[in-house]
Amino acid sequence: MKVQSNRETEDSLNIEYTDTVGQPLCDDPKISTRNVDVFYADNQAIHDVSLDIGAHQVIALIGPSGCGKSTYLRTLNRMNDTIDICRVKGQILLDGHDIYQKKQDPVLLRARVGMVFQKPNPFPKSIYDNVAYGPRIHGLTRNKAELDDLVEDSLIKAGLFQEVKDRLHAPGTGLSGGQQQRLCIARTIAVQPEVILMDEPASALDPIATAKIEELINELKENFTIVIVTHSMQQAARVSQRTAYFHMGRLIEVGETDQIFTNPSHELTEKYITGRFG
Amino acid sequence: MKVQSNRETEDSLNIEYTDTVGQPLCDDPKISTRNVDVFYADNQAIHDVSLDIGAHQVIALIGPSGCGKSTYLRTLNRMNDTIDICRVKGQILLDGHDIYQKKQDPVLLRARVGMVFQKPNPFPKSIYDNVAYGPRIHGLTRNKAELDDLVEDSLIKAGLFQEVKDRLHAPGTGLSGGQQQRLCIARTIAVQPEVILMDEPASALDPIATAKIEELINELKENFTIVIVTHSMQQAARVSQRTAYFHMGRLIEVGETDQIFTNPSHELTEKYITGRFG
Amino acid sequence: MKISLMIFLLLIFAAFSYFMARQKITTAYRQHKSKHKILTLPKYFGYVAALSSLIPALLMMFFLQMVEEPYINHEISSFISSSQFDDNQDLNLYMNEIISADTPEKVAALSAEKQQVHQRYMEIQTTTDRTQAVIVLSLAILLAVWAFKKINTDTPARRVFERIVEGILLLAASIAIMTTVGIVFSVLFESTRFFGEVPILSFMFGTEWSPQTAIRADQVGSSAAFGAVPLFVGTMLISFIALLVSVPLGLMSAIYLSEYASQRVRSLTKPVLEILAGIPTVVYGFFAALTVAPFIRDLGQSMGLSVASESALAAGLVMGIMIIPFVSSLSDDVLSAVPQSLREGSLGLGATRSETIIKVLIPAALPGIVGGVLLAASRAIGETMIVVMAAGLAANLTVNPLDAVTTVTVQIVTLLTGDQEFDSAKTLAAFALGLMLFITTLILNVIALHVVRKYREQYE
Amino acid sequence: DGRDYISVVGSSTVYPFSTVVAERFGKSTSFKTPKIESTGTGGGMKLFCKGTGVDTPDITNASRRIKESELTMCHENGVDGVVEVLIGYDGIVVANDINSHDFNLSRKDLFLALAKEVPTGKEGELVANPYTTWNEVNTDLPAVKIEVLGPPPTSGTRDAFVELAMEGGCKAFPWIKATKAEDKSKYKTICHTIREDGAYVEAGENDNLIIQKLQKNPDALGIFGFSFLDQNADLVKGSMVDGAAPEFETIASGEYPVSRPLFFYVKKAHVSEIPGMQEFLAEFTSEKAMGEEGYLTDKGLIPLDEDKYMKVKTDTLELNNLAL
Amino acid sequence: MNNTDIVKQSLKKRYFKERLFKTMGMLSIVTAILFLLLLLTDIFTKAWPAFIQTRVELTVDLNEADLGIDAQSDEQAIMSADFRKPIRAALLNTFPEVTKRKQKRELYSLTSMGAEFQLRDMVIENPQLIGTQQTIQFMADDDVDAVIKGTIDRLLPESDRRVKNDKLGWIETLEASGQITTGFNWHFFAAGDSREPEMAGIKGAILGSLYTLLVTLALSFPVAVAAAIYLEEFAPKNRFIDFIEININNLAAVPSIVFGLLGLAVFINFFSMPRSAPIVGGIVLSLMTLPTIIIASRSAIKAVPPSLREAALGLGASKMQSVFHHVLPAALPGILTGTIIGMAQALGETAPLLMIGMVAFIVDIPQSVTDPSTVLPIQVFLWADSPERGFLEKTSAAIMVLLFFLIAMNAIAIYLRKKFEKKW
Ligand SMILES: Nc1ncnc2c1ncn2[C@@H]1O[C@H](COP(=O)(O)OP(=O)(O)OP(=O)(O)O)[C@@H](O)[C@H]1O
Ligand SMILES: Nc1ncnc2c1ncn2[C@@H]1O[C@H](COP(=O)(O)OP(=O)(O)OP(=O)(O)O)[C@@H](O)[C@H]1O
Ligand SMILES: [Mg+2]
Ligand SMILES: [Mg+2]
Ligand SMILES: O=P([O-])([O-])[O-]
Repeated sequence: MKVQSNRETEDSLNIEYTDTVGQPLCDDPKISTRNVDVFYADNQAIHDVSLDIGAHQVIALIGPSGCGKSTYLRTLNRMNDTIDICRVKGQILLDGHDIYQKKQDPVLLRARVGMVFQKPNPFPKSIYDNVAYGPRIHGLTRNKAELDDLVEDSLIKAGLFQEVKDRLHAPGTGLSGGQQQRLCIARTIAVQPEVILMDEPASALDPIATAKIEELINELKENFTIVIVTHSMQQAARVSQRTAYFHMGRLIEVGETDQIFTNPSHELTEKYITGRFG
Repeated sequence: MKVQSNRETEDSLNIEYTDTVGQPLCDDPKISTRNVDVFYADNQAIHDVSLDIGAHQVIALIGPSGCGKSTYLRTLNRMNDTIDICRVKGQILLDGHDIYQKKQDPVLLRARVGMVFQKPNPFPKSIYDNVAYGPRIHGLTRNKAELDDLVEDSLIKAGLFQEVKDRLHAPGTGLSGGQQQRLCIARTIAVQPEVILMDEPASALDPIATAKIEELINELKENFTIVIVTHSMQQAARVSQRTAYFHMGRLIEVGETDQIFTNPSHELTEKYITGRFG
Repeated sequence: MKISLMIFLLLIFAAFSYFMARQKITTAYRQHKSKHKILTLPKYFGYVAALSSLIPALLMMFFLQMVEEPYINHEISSFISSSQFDDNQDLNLYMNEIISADTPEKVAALSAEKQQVHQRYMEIQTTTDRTQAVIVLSLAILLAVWAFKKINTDTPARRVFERIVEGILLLAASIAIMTTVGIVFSVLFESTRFFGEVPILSFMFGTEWSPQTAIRADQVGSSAAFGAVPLFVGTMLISFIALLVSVPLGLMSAIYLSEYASQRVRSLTKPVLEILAGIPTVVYGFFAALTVAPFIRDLGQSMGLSVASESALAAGLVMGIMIIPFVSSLSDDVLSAVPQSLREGSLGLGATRSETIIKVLIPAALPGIVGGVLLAASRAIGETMIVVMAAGLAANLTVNPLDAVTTVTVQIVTLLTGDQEFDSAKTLAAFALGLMLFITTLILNVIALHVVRKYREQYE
Repeated sequence: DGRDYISVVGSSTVYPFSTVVAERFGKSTSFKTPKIESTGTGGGMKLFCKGTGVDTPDITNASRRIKESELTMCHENGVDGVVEVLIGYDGIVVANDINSHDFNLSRKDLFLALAKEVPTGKEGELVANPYTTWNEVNTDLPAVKIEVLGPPPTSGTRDAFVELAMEGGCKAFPWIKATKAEDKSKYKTICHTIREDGAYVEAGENDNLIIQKLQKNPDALGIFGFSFLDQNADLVKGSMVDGAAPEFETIASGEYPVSRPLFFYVKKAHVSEIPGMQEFLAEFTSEKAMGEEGYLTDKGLIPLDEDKYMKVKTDTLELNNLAL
Repeated sequence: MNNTDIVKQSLKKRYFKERLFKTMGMLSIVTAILFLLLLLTDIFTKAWPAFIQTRVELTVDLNEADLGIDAQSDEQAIMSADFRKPIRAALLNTFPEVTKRKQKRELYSLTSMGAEFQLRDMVIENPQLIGTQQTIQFMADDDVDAVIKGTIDRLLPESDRRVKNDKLGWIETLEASGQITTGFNWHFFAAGDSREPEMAGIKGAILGSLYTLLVTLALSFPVAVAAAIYLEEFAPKNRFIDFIEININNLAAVPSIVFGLLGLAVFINFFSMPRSAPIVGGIVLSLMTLPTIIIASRSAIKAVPPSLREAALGLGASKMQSVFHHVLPAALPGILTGTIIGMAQALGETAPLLMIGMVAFIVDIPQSVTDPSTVLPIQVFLWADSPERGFLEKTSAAIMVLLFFLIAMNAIAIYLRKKFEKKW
C-alpha cells in the first residue's frame, strides 16, 4: 500500500464532470435509474445519475462523505418520501415499472425493496416479534405455525438462529451490535423482498461482527439483489461484484469491482481509491 | 492495492496477547502512560497500556471500532472524570507529574491538555465569543485589545480567519461543518495548551474540509504536541509521525508511521492495515 | 329503544360487516393466489366496511336524538290543548313528574289528568323509539350491504382507512381552535354589553378601579370607576414577584438536579418537588395570609417601613413557591437535553462546572427555560385563591410590593360571585376582564413564539 | 329523565342556613336532599330568572331583596309567580382579637373612620379622610391605627354595612342629612363611599380567614356575620355599636343597629311539579326551623318576631305572589 | 508569566465560585423541600383530630308508646317516628337535676343532631329493637368532641369559653362514668357532606373527584395524544396548523376561571347538559388540561429516535402503522408525565367548577357522572368557609385526602412510566 502525504489543493478537484465512466447499464437490470436528480429544497444532492442494478448481484456504492450515496440509495425504495423537502426527478424502474408514478403505493414498494440501516435499529420488542413484524403487517402467513417457520427461516438465513434460538422472546435490544444488525437483516429478509438496500450496515460494528455480516451478504446474493453503501473500500472489495463511485452528487465511474479497485479509469476514482482523500 | 475477499474466521483472531510490539517509549516524552487500565463499571475497556507521547510530534491512534482509542485519549486530560462509572488505574505523567494524583486540578490540566472532538461542537455564541471563551474564563488577557489580538491570532493559526473576519460576531453554529471544526481547534489553541487531543476530528467532514484540517495539524505540530484518533489509515499516514495500533483495549503495536503502514510487525496490525477487517 | 342498546346493536352490525368484508377479500385472495405479491391485509377491508356503515348510522342516530325532544314536545302539547303552555319550559316542567314516573306506584300517584298524558307520552315514546330504531338500523344495514358489494381486492382499503383515522386526528387537533372560539363566544356578548355602559378606552386606560356602585335598586351608587390598569399592574406586580422567587429557586434546583446530583437523588427529588404544584391553592392561601403576611408586616414595621397587612409581597412569595416545579422540572428536562458535546467542549477547555453551566448550558437551553418560565408565568397570572386570601382586593395602582394590590382573575371571581344584579356593570366587567386577559395572553404568546423562533433560527 | 331533587342556588350568606334545613329535610323525609349551590345572590338571580323548567333552579337564596330589574327579567323569561320568603336577619358585627382593646363605637365613629371624605367643622365642606388612628376620630377610643378588614363592594354584607352603619353615622351631621332631600345622589356619595387608602382592607368573603387574620393582627377590626362571632367567641370579641353589644337578643330586638334581612325566592310554577317542594317549604318555615328557638337560631340566624313570622309562614304556604 | 501560572492564580477564586454555585443549587432544593415539609406538617397536625371521633354512650328506652310504632310497623312509619324522644329521655335520666327549658336545650345538644337518625336507621334495620332497652354509642356533638380533644381549653374563664360551665360539668361527669369514648372516625370516609362537623364526611367529594377525573382522563388523554400525533407526524406546514399551534400554547395560559365561563355558556346553556355534574366538570377540566398534555406529548413524540420510524417504514409499514405500532409505545412514558402534571392540576382546581355549579351542598353520594356532586378542593373550600369551628380539622383532613389522591395518582403514573420505559 502506497502512503501519500502530499495533497492536491481544493482547486485541482474541481474537474468538469462529463458522463459516467464505465458501464452504468447492464443486461439483466432489477432496477434501472435514468437521469435521476434529487433535491433537498433548492439544494441538488444528486445530479443526473443513470445506473442499472443487476439482478442477484451485489453492487457497492462508494465515495467521500456527503457525496450522495445514501440519498441515491433511499430513492430506490422511496424512503426519501419521508423527508418533506426532498424531491426526486428522473425515472426509476423496478422490473420495468416506474416506482414514482402516482398509482404506486410506497408501502408495497418498500415491502419489495427492503432496507437495512447504518445503525442497527431493532424495535424495542422481542427478537421473535422483531422478525414477525413485517410478515404480520403484510399478512404473509396464514397461521402461527407458518409464522414460526418463517421467523426461524429468516433467522437462520441471517446466521443468527443458533445464537438466539433459546431466547426468541427476549428483547431484541439486548443483543450485541453485530447481532442486532443481523437481526435487522433477518427482519428484512422475512418480508421476502426482491431487493435489499444496505446503508453502511457494518460501520458501527467491530471486525468480528463485520466479518459475519459480510459472509451473510455473500450468501444472500443467491436470492436477493443487494445494493450496499460503504465507506470502507476493503469491504466493497470483499463483498461486491460491481462498484459505483460517487462524487459530489455525481456518478463518476461504475464497473466490475476488481477493475475499479485495481485499475480505475477516472482520475477522481483513482485519487479516492489510492487514499489521497476520504 | 491488493484485494482480499477471503476472511479469517472469528477464532483465528483470538490471539494470546503479549507485550506491545515496537517502541512504545521514547526519549523526550511529553506524556508518559504506564500500565493504564480503564474500566467502565466492571467492564475493562483498556488493558495495561504503556505508551509515551513525544513532545512536538503527532501520534495517531488507530484500530477497529470499539477498541478503546477514544477511551485512552480521554484519560490523557481526565475527560473521563465526567463519566460516573469510569475508573482509571495506572500512571499517567504529564512532564513527569502524575495527573491522577489527588492534588492535580483537572481544570488546570485541561487548560494544558486541550481537546477537539469528533463532532464539531461550537457553543451557541458568536465566533468571537467561542474563541474568547477559554481566555476569558482563565483570565489570560488583561484587556479587550489583548483579547482581540489573541482571538485573531488563534483564528489565523486555525486557518479560519480569512473566511470569517467580516462576521466575527455572527453565531458560530452558522458555519459549515469544516469551518466549525476549525473554529473548535481555534478555540482550543486560544488557551495555548501544551498538548492537543483530537478524536476523529475529520470523520464528519467532506474531503475538502478534511484536507484543510490535515494541513492545519501539520502546521500545529511545530508548537504543540498532538494526539489524533482516526479511523482512516490514509489520514493517519498523512499527518502522523508515530502510529499506535489498538485492538480490543490493548495496545498491539507502536512505531514510526512509515514503518507501521509499510511493514507492520504484528499479525493483527497487518491484517488491519491490509484491510482484512475494519 | 335505549341509546346504549342502539349503539350496541350498531357495533354488532359493524363487527358483522367487518367479518363479512374480510371474509370476502380473504376468499378472493385465495382464488388468485400469487405468492410473491404483497397484498393489503384483509382486516383493512373489514375496517372500511365497518366504518362506512357505523359512522353514518351514528351521525343519523345523533341527529334523530336531537329532533326527538322537540317532536315529542310538539305532540304532547297538541294532545293537551296547546294553549296551556306558553313555551317548552313550562311543558318540560309539567312533564317532569310524568317522565320520572317509571314505576306503577308513581304512575298511580299522578293526578288523573297527568295519568292520561302519561299514557299518551308512553305511546309517543314507543313510536318514536321504533321509528328511530328502524331508520338507524336500516341505514346501517343498507350501507353495510352496499359496502360489502362495493369492496373488492382493488379497493385501496388501507389508504381509505388511514385517511379516516387521519381525519379523526386532525379533528382532535382542531379542538384547540374550537375551545378558543368557545371562550371568545362565551365572554363576547357580555363584554359588548359592558362596553355599552363603560367606554372601552376608559376601561383599558383608566387608572382607577373602584366598583362601589350600589347593589340594591333603592340605593344610588357612590363612586364607580372601571379602569383596568390597576388590575393589570397588580397582576404584573404579583406575577413578577412570584417569578422573582420561582425562577432563581427553580432554575438553581434544576441545575443542581441535572448537573450535580446523582441519578438517584434526581429521580427522588423531582417528583417530590412536583408535589408543590399539586397542593390546592387554598392551602397556600391560608399559609400566605396567616403566616407569611404577618411575618412580613412585623419585619417591615421593625425596620420602620410601612407595610400593608395584605401585601403583594406575601402573595407573590408564596405563589412563587407554588410554581417552582414548573420552572425546575421543565428546565431540568431541557438542561439534560443539552448535548453532552457542549458540556465536554467547555470542560475540555478547562472550564469549571459552574462556568460551563452559566456560560454554555444555560444559553443553549434558553428557549426551553423560557418556555418553562412562560408556563409558570401563565400559572401565576391565572392564580386566584392566594391573592384573594393574602393580598386582598384593594385595587391600588402601585408597584410597591409592600402595598396591597389585586389581580384580574381575583376581580373576575369576586365580581362573578357577588351579590350585585347580573346585568349590572360590575358583573359584566368580569367578562370584559376575561376577554381582555385572553387577548393579552394571546398577544404575549405570539410574541414569545416569535422570540423563541428567532432565537432558534439563530443558534440551531 | 326527570329531576327528583330540589335545586337551590344563590347567596353564600344564606347558604349556611339553607343547607341546615336541606340536610334535615333530606334525612327526615323520603325525598332526596336538595342541592344547594353557593353562587352569590347575583349569580343566583341570574340562574333563577333564566326561565322555568327542570333545568332551572327552583329556589334562589338572597342576602338582599330581589331588584325590580331582576323581577322584570324573571317575568320576561316566563317566571311569573315568585314567592318571597324572609327567613330572618343576619347581624353584621365589628370585632377584634379577644385580647385586644375594647371598642365602644358609635355609627358616627364608623362613618368618620371609614368614609372616603369626611365633613370638616364647616358646613358643606368635605375633605379626604384624614384620620389614621381611632382616637383622632373620637378621643374615647383607643389610640390604635385604623385598619378594618371588610367585604368588597360586590358583597351584600358590605352594602348593608354601608347603608346601616355608615349612613346612620352620616346622618348625624345635620347638613348632610339636609342634602338628602335636595340631592339624593350627592348624599349617597358622601355617606356610602368607603375610603380606599388602605385603612379599609377589602378582604374577600371568607369570614374564617378574617377572624384568623384578626388574631395575627390585634390592632385590626373585622366586619363579618354574627354567626361567625357566635362560633368564635373565644377568639374574637364584638365591638359595641351605639351602646349595644352584638348579641343574639340585642340584634333580634333591633337594639343593635346593624343587621340585614335574608331571603329566599321560590318559583311558584315548580312547587307542584318538583317532588318535595311543598314539604321543603313547610320544613323551612316550621317553628322548629325558623322559630324563635328553632335550629336555625343555633346556627346564628336572628329570628323574625312573632307577627312577621306568622305572616311569612302563611304567605309561603299559600304561595302568595311577591309584590315589590 | 506563563499561561499555567495565570490559570493557577485564577483557580482559587474560580473554585470558590464553583462551591458557592453548587451550594446555591443545593440550598434552592432544600428551601423548596423545607417549604413543602412545613406545609405538610401544618396540614397533618391540624388534620389528625379529624380522624378521631368522640361518642357518648347512652341507654335508651325504645318505648312503643313514646315512639308510636311497634315491631310490625312498616318503614314509612318508622321513618316518621320521633327518635329524639328516647335520646332526650336518656339524657334527662342521667342528669335529673336539669329542669329549666334553656338548660334542657343545652343538655340535648350533648349528642349530635345525627344521633336520632343513627337510632332510626338501627331500628329500620332491626324493628325488633322496638320495645327494648339498648345501650348505644351516639355520635357526640362537635362541642363535646372539641372539649375531649382539647381544642376547647377547659381552663379558660367561662366568659371566653364556648362551652359553658354547665355543659362542661355534664361532659366531665359522663367522662368520669366512662360514657364518653373515642375511636377512629370511619364515618368521615363513609358519609357525604353535612352542616354538622361531626357528621360531615368526604365520601361524596372523593367520588365526585373520581368521576370528574375519570371523565377528564377519558377525554383529554386520547384527544391530546391524537392531536399531538397529528401535529408531530402528519400535519403539513401551513397557516392553519400554525394557528392551531398558537391556540394550543395560548390555551395553556388562559386562567382557569375562563374555562368555567366557557363551560357555562357552551355545555350548560347551549347543549343543556346538567349543572353540578361531574360530566360537565370533567369536560371543562379536560379542555383546561389538553394543552399541557399536548405540549408534553409532542416533545415525547419528537424525542423518539427517527431510526425507529425508518425501521418500520423500511419494512413496508405505512406511516400510520409505524406511528401506532412503534412511535406511540416509545413515547408513552413522556406522554404519561404530561398527563400526570395535567391531571394533578385538574385535581386541585376550583375556579372553573364554580361557574358550572359544583360549589354546592350535596349530601347524597353521587352514583354516576350525571349526578350532582362536588370535588375535593371544593369541599375544602366550602368547609374552610363554614362558621363551625369543628370544620377546621375537617378542612385539613380533606386536604390530606386530596394529597393522598394526588400521590396515589402520581405513583400509578410513575409505575406505568417505568413499565413502558424501554432502553434502546
Ligand atoms: N434531510 C436532508 N436535508 C437536507 N439536506 C440533506 C439531507 N440529507 C442529506 N442532505 C444533503 O445531501 C447531500 C448528500 O447527503 P448523503 O447523506 O446522501 O451523503 P452520503 O454520501 O450518504 O454521506 P455519508 O457517507 O456521510 O453518509 C449532502 O450535502 C447532505 O448535506
Ligand atoms: N460511557 C461508556 N460507558 C460504558 N462503556 C463505554 C462507554 N464509552 C465507551 N465504552 C465502551 O468502551 C469500549 C471502548 O470504547 P471507545 O469509545 O473507546 O472505542 P473507540 O475505539 O473510540 O471506538 P470508535 O472508533 O467507534 O469511536 C467499548 O466497548 C465501549 O462500548
Ligand atoms: Mg450516508
Ligand atoms: Mg471513538
Ligand atoms: O353570597 P352573598 O350574595 O350573600 O354575598
